[in-house]
Amino acid sequence: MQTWDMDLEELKEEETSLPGSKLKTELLTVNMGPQHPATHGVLRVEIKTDSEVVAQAIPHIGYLHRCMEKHCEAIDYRGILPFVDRLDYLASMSQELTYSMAVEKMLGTEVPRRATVIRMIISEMQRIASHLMAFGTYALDLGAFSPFLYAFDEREKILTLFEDISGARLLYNYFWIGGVWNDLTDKNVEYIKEFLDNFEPELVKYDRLVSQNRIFQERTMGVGTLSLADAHSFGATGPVLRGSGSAWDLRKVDPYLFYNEVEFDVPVGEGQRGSEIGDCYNRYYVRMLEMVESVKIIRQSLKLLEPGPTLGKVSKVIKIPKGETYTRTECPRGELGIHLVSHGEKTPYRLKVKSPCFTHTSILPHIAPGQMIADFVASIGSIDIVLGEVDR
Amino acid sequence: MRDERLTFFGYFRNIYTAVKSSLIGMWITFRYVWGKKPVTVEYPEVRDVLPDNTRSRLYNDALNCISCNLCAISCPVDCIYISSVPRPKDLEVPKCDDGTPKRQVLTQYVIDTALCCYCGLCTVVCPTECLTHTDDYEYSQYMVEDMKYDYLTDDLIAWRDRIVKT
Amino acid sequence: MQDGIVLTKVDELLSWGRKNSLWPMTFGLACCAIEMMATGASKYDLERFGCGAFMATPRRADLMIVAGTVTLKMATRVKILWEQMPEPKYVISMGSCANKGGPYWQHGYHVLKGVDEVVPVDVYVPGCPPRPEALIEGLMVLQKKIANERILHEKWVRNV
Amino acid sequence: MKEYCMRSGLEMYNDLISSINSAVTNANASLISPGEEEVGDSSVLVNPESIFEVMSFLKPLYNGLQVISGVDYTEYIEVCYFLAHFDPENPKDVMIKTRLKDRQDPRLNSISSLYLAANWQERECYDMLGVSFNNHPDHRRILCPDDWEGFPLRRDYKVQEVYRGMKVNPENKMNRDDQLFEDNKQKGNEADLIAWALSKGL
Repeated sequence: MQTWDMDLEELKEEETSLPGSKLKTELLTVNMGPQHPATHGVLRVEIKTDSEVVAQAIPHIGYLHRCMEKHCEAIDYRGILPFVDRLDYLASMSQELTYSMAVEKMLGTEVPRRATVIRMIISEMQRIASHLMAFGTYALDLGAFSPFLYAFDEREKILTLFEDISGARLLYNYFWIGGVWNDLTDKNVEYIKEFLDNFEPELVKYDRLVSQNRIFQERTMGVGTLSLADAHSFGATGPVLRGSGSAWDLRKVDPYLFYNEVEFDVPVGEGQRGSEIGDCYNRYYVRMLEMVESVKIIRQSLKLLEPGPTLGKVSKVIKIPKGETYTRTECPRGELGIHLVSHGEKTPYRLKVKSPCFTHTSILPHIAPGQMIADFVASIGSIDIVLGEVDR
Repeated sequence: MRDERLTFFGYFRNIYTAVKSSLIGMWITFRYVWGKKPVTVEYPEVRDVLPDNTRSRLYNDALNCISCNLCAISCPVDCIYISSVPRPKDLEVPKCDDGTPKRQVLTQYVIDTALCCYCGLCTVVCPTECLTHTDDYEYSQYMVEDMKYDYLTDDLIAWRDRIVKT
Repeated sequence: MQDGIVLTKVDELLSWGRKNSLWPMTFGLACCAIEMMATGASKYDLERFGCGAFMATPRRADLMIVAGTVTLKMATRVKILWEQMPEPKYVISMGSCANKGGPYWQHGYHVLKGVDEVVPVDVYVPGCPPRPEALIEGLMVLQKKIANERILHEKWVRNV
Repeated sequence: MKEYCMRSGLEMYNDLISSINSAVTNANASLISPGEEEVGDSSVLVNPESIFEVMSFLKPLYNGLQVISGVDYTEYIEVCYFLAHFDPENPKDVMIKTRLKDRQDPRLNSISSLYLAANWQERECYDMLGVSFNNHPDHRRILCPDDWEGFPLRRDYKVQEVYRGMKVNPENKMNRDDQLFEDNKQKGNEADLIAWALSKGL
């Protein structure tokens, strides 16, 4: 992991050995964050720059360390759900899904079929909402303001649906252990269908507005390239790994819910439109293609909806027998894993969250050296981190 | 950033694509001037209709509370404080609206809304459905102490008539 | 200087101008920041209150919306940011976490229990996270407070 | 009994354990599987001294490190490594555990030269549980500030009272009065309290 240190030393040698130059140069340290419009929260990056080229970037995290894992050791299994919500606040439903699947796996609870289908629909809707947010803020980072407004416009429609079924706008507490809280009514199903019909032309619009935009392409193509071997070694998952050219998707590789009953493709970064494999454009473009796939999945799973109960049999006080598990699902930002250790009590003995954003933030020092500062902003945006999940 | 050898035609093609994509973007944005309905909710005058199960400010109808403590136990952030004493034996036991006898005398019911995380776990366990989420979200305060609501004070009991739909 | 009708009217004019051009700082901490962004986006449109110009630097901002959990590591930075803002400055504490520590008050060893430990807060907005309407309502409560302020009176009459 | 791995069951674990034991001396790899009345996943326990050798052996088989998790079981500290093979054609993963008896100064060899992900994961493990890693390139705290005292996820952790002049748990924010309400009031006269409550129709 010495890569950037070596880069720094090489750079210094190069500078001092310039022919005919007796000037001693020093690297300039620029502090980016914690309050910075382009760091997606409270990430602080200490950048050592040589003129405008980043020589070394050291991310400092922990500005949103909310001690979630410590809380989980003292709270009962149902009460943890609101805390799990607050990890990745842009994709709360997906986080809840992982946690409730982990607890159900330990308890051996069977989730009713209707609840599972609802979970699938809602988590794919959440994926669309999360990717819309990533799309909007990424365009905002690169200087385009109106995509942000369009993306929020569509996102609000999804939030309206979520509010209708769960009662809250952002942190839902909707996927309970054993099923879902409220049923999806016919009105909601109609709403989803109507939304999907309106959403597909919007995607074409985003494609013409941003993805095909020459300026956007110039800003992102060939920037922040991450090779496949490095992505594996970093443990990268989700759009970051797929942008580097691997078709690893947990929904295909290890299907949970009913992902084996629906048909969808795994979008992979293939250097579309003349970009390099693994650069910012590919990571961004994989997200855009995933939204198309999500629309496909939702359409198919709406057909799977059958009447039935939505909450399985779970005792009032949940006690998990001794044991431990590691459960992971494919969240919008990558694989979220939950390592749950139980000692047969009402509270978990230990709950460790493997957050994809934490892993992806550690990639930043690797891809930063040699970029312009403005390109570094593009790199942060393309990785799409949520600091609540990085720091937990 | 791409390594392209710039030819004479490439130079003009670059200019052409840049201008073209900007114009496409401008056209897409420009169409919003007509043909699209405004989405803005003019908040203080117009309000969104909130769904029935919306989760905003908590309200406890203290007259129907049987002091079972279930809400305080299920609260993940411990922001509900209840205390009660057993009802003296010489008094008759009153009943709630749904017929549950109130064996305890409620002496304190405080919710610190500055701590509440609005998860809804307390309302689903309530046996007499006296603790509910109302659809009132407008209660900003100047002092943080004002966010602690004692549901046994007279003004909050009077608030019941406005909140509880009969 | 005497307190008279002219001073009162000028004060009112100044307060009216100030309350309708509050410029907030782009300063998101956690979940509430997303709702703050949603408030600034098209559906709720904070610009209608003269409050939509999110400034990227504290030196141009009048209003700090503390949106999210303030941790101890962040608290010193929040204080520095607040000190950099020019007078008159206002702070809205948005959401449970900023009000009093929120869900993290009990075992949160690294969470500051309320942002009012480090900066003075004018308005506390409840919610976790507050709806965009609730934030707008908190803003209107703050505007009410500003409308009642009398800058010249404070400066020229009371302090003399 | 359920197995942790997605596709492969206990046979894979037994093969893996025997190959680890033959490749690395002193590894002492053994299987931990849930017994009766226990649930969950199986894992492989190895000797803490030979963790680097075991990981070097496993690196060609598993190309990615997912997470390093730690659990403090008061008698010993357990560090779990979750390895995965990110290959859509041949997905597999494994949980490797090691137990550190020394609570005062638990030490492990760093594997950050093998997996790039290990750098930050080991820093987090150090920050939360106080496990030090030898040969780590950047051995600092990661989530808590550098001048923080103690390791938060240990079972005997006591939070410090003041950090840089800020009280961690200020008295006026802790709602002590409300929590102690029962004791305070009931020590007084209960009859008055009941009369006050009854007058409100409770």
